[in-house]
Amino acid sequence: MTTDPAHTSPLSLTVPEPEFRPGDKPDYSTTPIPRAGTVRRPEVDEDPEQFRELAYTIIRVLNRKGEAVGPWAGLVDDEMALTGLKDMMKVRAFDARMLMAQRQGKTSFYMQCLGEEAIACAFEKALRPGDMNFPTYRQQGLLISGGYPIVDMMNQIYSNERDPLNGRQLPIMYSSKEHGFFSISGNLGTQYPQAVGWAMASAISGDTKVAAGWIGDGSTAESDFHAALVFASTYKAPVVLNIVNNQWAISTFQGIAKGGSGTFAARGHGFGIPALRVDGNDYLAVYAVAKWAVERARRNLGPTVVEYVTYRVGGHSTSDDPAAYRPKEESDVWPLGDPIERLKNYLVGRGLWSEDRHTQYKAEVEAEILAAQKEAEEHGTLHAGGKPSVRDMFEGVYKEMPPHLRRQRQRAGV
Amino acid sequence: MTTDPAHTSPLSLTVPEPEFRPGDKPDYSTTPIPRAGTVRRPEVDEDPEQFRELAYTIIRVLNRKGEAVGPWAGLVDDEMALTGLKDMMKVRAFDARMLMAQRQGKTSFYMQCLGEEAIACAFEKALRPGDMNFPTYRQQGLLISGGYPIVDMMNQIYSNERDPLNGRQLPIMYSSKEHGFFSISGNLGTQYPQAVGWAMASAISGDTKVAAGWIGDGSTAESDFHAALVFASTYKAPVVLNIVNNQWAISTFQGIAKGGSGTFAARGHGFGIPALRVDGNDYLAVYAVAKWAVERARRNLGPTVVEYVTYRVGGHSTSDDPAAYRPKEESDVWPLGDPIERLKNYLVGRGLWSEDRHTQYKAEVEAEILAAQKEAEEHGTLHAGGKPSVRDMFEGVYKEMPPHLRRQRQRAGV
Amino acid sequence: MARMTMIESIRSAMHVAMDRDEKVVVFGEDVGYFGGVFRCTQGLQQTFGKNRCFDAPINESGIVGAAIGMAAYGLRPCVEIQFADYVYPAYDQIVSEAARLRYRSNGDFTAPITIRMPTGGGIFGGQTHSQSPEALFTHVSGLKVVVPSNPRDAKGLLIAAIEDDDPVIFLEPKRLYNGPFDGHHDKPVTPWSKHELGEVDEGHFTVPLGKAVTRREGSQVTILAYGTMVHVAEAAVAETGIDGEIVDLRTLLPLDLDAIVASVRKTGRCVVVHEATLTSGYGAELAALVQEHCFYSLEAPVQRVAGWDTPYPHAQEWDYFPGPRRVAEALTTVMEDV
Amino acid sequence: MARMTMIESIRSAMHVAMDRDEKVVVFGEDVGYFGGVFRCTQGLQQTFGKNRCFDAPINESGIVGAAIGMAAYGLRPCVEIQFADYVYPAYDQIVSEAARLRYRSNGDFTAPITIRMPTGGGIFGGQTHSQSPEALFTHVSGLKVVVPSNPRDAKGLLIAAIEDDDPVIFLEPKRLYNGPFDGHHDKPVTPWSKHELGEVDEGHFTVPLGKAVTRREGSQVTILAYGTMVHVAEAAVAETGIDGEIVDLRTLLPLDLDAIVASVRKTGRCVVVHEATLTSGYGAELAALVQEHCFYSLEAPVQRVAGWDTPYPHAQEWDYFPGPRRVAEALTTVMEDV
Ligand SMILES: Cc1ncc(C[n+]2csc(CCOP(=O)(O)OP(=O)(O)O)c2C)c(N)n1
Ligand SMILES: Cc1ncc(C[n+]2csc(CCOP(=O)(O)OP(=O)(O)O)c2C)c(N)n1
Ligand SMILES: [Mg+2]
Ligand SMILES: [Mg+2]
Repeated sequence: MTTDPAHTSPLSLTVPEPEFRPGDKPDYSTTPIPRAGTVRRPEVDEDPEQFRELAYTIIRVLNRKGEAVGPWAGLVDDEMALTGLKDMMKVRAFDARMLMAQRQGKTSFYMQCLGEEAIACAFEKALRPGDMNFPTYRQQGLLISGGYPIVDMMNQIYSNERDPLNGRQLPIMYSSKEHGFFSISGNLGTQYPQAVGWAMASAISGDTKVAAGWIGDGSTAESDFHAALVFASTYKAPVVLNIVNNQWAISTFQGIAKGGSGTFAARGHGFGIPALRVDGNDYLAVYAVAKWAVERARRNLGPTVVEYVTYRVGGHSTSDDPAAYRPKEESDVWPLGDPIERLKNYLVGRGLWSEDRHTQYKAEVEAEILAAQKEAEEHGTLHAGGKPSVRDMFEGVYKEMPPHLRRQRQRAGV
Repeated sequence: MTTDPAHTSPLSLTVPEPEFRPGDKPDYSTTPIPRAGTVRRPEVDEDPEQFRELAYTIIRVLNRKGEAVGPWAGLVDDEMALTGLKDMMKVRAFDARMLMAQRQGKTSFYMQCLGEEAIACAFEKALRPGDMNFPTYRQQGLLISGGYPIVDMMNQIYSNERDPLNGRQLPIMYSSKEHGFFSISGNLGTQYPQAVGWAMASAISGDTKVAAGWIGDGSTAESDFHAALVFASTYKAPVVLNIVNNQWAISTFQGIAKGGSGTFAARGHGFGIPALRVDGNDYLAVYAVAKWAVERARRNLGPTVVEYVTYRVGGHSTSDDPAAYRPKEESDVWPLGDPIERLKNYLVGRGLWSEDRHTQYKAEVEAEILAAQKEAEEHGTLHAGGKPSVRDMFEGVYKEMPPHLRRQRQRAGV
Repeated sequence: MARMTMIESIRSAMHVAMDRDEKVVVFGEDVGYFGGVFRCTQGLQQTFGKNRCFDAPINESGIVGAAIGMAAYGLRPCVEIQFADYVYPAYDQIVSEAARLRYRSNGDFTAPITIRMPTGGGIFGGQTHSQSPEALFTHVSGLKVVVPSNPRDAKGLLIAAIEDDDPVIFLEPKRLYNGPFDGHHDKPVTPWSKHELGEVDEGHFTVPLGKAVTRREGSQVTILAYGTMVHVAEAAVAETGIDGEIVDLRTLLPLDLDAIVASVRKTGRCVVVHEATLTSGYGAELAALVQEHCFYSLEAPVQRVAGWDTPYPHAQEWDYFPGPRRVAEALTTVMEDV
Repeated sequence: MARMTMIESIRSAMHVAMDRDEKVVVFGEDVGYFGGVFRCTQGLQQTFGKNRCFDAPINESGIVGAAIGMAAYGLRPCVEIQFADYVYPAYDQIVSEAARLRYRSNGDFTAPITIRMPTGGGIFGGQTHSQSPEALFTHVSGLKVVVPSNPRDAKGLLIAAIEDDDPVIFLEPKRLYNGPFDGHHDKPVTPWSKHELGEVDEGHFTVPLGKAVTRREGSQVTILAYGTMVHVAEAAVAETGIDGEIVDLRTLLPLDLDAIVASVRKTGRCVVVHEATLTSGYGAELAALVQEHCFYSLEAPVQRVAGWDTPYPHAQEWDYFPGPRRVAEALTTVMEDV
């Protein structure tokens, strides 16, 4: 060892801080946001090293005037755009209703995706039946836009007698193989390498199905994120690795997970995995990027990392009040706007939609949700009405109930 | 979901394979190796984004003629170079002796670092007393070049009555706080986030000490690699994160861990951590890069990833025979040569060393090692002579022995 | 003396420890600015600065791994795992590293860290916010495992844990954070402010690790419990009228075997209760020890009351939770067996 | 029928399973081209191609996580963890995911995976190549846990595990790979070729999970053992002359309680042996169950013989290992207690 006596000043710890805290006036007017239409669209089989810059920008299609512009535009036809708007409105109405239901004590817990609706709703349209999502708790949009029955979602949330999961799971931890929606885990990150494994299995089997992994900005810090990228990179798994960067992880701003890196998308580069960063509040952009990444997977070109830049407008969950750690107005001034408003403006601009039609549809979808809620509540809510059987508690731990569980069920008297 | 009926051809799994397997004639003549002296040397406080290319090249100082060239040359004076050669020769002689001792049944297990001596020996010179390494099992060079007593290393390897670890640890799992050598763990990767935590502690305490983490190419796949990079990136920990890429992880070639990424060094970029890739068989280059990274840490500029390109010439351990999975001649044709030969040529070229002096010193150091071995063996080998006490087995699980261990010790009758 | 909830007393413990020893640092997910999802670290960053209390990335292995490195440097990290259900990513660092460091380095390096985590069910948290993983730590030589049952003990034990020179797993029964929950989920819970053990010294004090305490003296049967189950046991005793002696273990590893043996030798009967799943739970160790050390005093087999061997279900929470009725049944059974 | 070592019979099991069902895939560290550090997967890649047997990156969490994803797709992965000591990074995926998937999705998704790992000491592997972590899995609802003690069982159990629709932890006592090691480390080990149970059917057969087998009938004391300890128990019985009935559990979870209870009711005495550390080891569960179910038949407390509560030391390996002498002592003790 050198015993170099040169004086060195004391070290100090860096702890990243968000720009604004309660009491501050949030202002993003100087935050650089690339203009819509300005980012190039590589071919899916282009050498990823040639478009590294796509991990450091934001792919956007909808401009301020509500027009679709640039090389990523033109992929969503009018019918799909209309469907997209309706899907997002349904998700929002659903969330609002269920949030209320939780407040009314009809269930224990709820998590909304307010402000992030475009991501799951548009992504789902890029998949084919048989493909598989490994979602987090904030991708209810996948189910709703995929046509999963709203009432079954509510039954699950209420843990009632019709709950497809028999009351075993926390509200919103859906599962639907049929709808390409892997059973949600409460444990962060674990599903990411599983998505890669599922995709590897498809490749091993000579199938044509692809998988999509989902993770939040905060959860990219989990070690399983690395496991997933290593496996995806090594075996060129046909998987899209989605990162939903909604700026917050409960009370922790994205900077704690991101550290000194430019973006989350850039994490893909260290693995030779191409990475795209997209405006998550722009339905058209999300769809275009999703389509690109899914096609890449489907053509056996390997994994893609996609970072969706968005903002978690609501609390983390019903157990959280964000006013304690961020300015209340922050979501209003957040520069990427509201995904529903933006797609609405686009459709209005194209003469396919109007304020009136919007108000009317909002009422329609709210009525639909309300009707579903009524139906679900006929089968019970968490603390009232129909319940899953206690006997069921002992089922499904194994395919066949082993003797010790049989004894315990007996002891429980059920 | 779209029900796009377009035909897609079946997917298939990619499983990377090494270029050569037993029976093949290994040939690296077309492998591009950057010429010595051609890679630039940024300032330690330069914006890391400005020198990303350093993660994709190989920093080299010693050219084929044995001259030190380019911007990374000139940091090792003649005395240090001579010391370096001697340190490496000592490590090699030590390894050879202990390998033999294991074959003779004097201990259970041994791991050599044949061909990789330059890395630990040169790195150690870049540290100051008080700094801390978190080594793997292949950094005996840190101890030897740091002046840790050879005989104590042997006592540990023999698990004899003088073993500083009282026979508790597998051979070569040294520990020496005094010598800045953290207790080696048999578990891969775990020590990497610990190094970051240690560095954070130094920063928290306003100290001036820095830490160095060590990991192998194969072990970068471990999830703790990610944990370390996340923490290092977020808190700008004063740590050097060393990756020793010796091409193999037991029988598995580096491609399985690396996957589609260009280099292991590049993994740092996703975290905004600067990354340097260096010729690990070039003592002068290793020292220059180590010095740079250590200085960066010491000046509170944050972590650096360093990848050392080298080759594991011997078996993984005494339990391994590499002939089963790679051509025997591969190490001979490996393009970066032998670190001892290369430094020797440099010193001979400078008139500071000669073939004769080399032969003579080799004999000297072998005699020194032999003498140490004799001394160590007086205190026992694994199956003969002095042993650590059985009673000690119950000590040190906790600071103070709790009652249940006391009872067990009693029951053991010791 | 002040009235404290268990959240407040835990916070007070960290405050006192940080105040006395600048080597104590606190970090974990959401523990910095916000003060933790259960607010146990509220105010610590404000008081001691970001250098000593800060938010961590969501990486439990990194949290514990970094803490081990810090401890090896000489600090005393006290880290929070947001829920005990999320400790598994850190399991390797805890088992292979923290627990073994002293031994494998022959004391050259040590890992005096405290790993706090809310544990147990009763809040409709479903299978990922309700687990009681203590037995996964009691099998690991080199760890200490602590489970407090009230604010006063929580503070004293936590200070002792932070000051301890070995790694301590500190499990906080979250259902006790606000009051002594006795398993009667349909009745309102008395707040700690109305409970004697909610009266806590504001300054420095410790409750020694490795010492159990008798919560209720009794003659007919020994009930071994910890955490929430201490209060459930109290309810069961009150309701059955069986004169149970309730031993609150407080520390599971190292265990206060003497206290247990003395009690069972006296009563001749034993019921072990915990919320964790039955098979290979810590109750197995307790039952095994009791039958070994008190065989000739036992008048009935040791009964175990525990969570069923299933994941913790959401809707059926109260059917899963081993409440007073199930403990009462076991008490009755153990009294019948003569 | 052929003579096989335990390595060969395990290899044969995977070969048979892969041959019958193309959904069976095998991967892990060094298991592809090289065939595994213990050579258990040798030849599988050559026979079935890189698509079905391949090397994995050194990331145990990734190995198990990917296997879960593959299983959810419809494959039947059989993965290797190089040493049981290295399973902890995968612990979260095993406990939170594989074990719970069927339950939490109400059968919508399942994880029929087999996780093989060499376990136990006796090869001077020190603390990181000698551990027996079975009790860390037996506490986890949703897992099955298997430990074979001989080549024939190993093959039949492994095929059963691969064919089983739930996740199975398959612990292979590495000290038994080449012969029935009885703990007499100073004597040469008979090879499996000289042992009846080294004679193994070359084709497909299964040994059902959840069924114990009596290795030796006896009248005086029941010895509950698994893996290496079955042979150690045989030696202890032979050396003490105590007429022990040796029950080889084979599957720890689910457990064949009926077989245990029948034996202990007959003998009235019980010794439990395992190599893992004592406290909260699986022996605790066994002792707890035996005292509960056989209380009125027991003439002495159940004795546990186990590894000490320390990390597995290198030099003191044979002082740590619970060999025939320690089992014999327990047998003598249990016979004395009348
Ligand atoms: C392994 C694990 N650690 C911690 C938690 C607790 N937790 C639940 S959500 C959350 C924040 C996740 O943030 P992010 O990934 O950004 O997703 P978002 O909620 O913003 O969608 C945390 C820490 C958990 N569920 N699992
Ligand atoms: C967690 C863990 N998994 C697996 C192993 C077994 N193992 C020991 S060394 C090794 C290969 C490591 O290769 P590399 O990181 O390249 O280091 P090298 O041996 O080449 O120096 C493996 C798989 C281990 N020790 N720890
Ligand atoms: Mg987020
Ligand atoms: Mg290597």
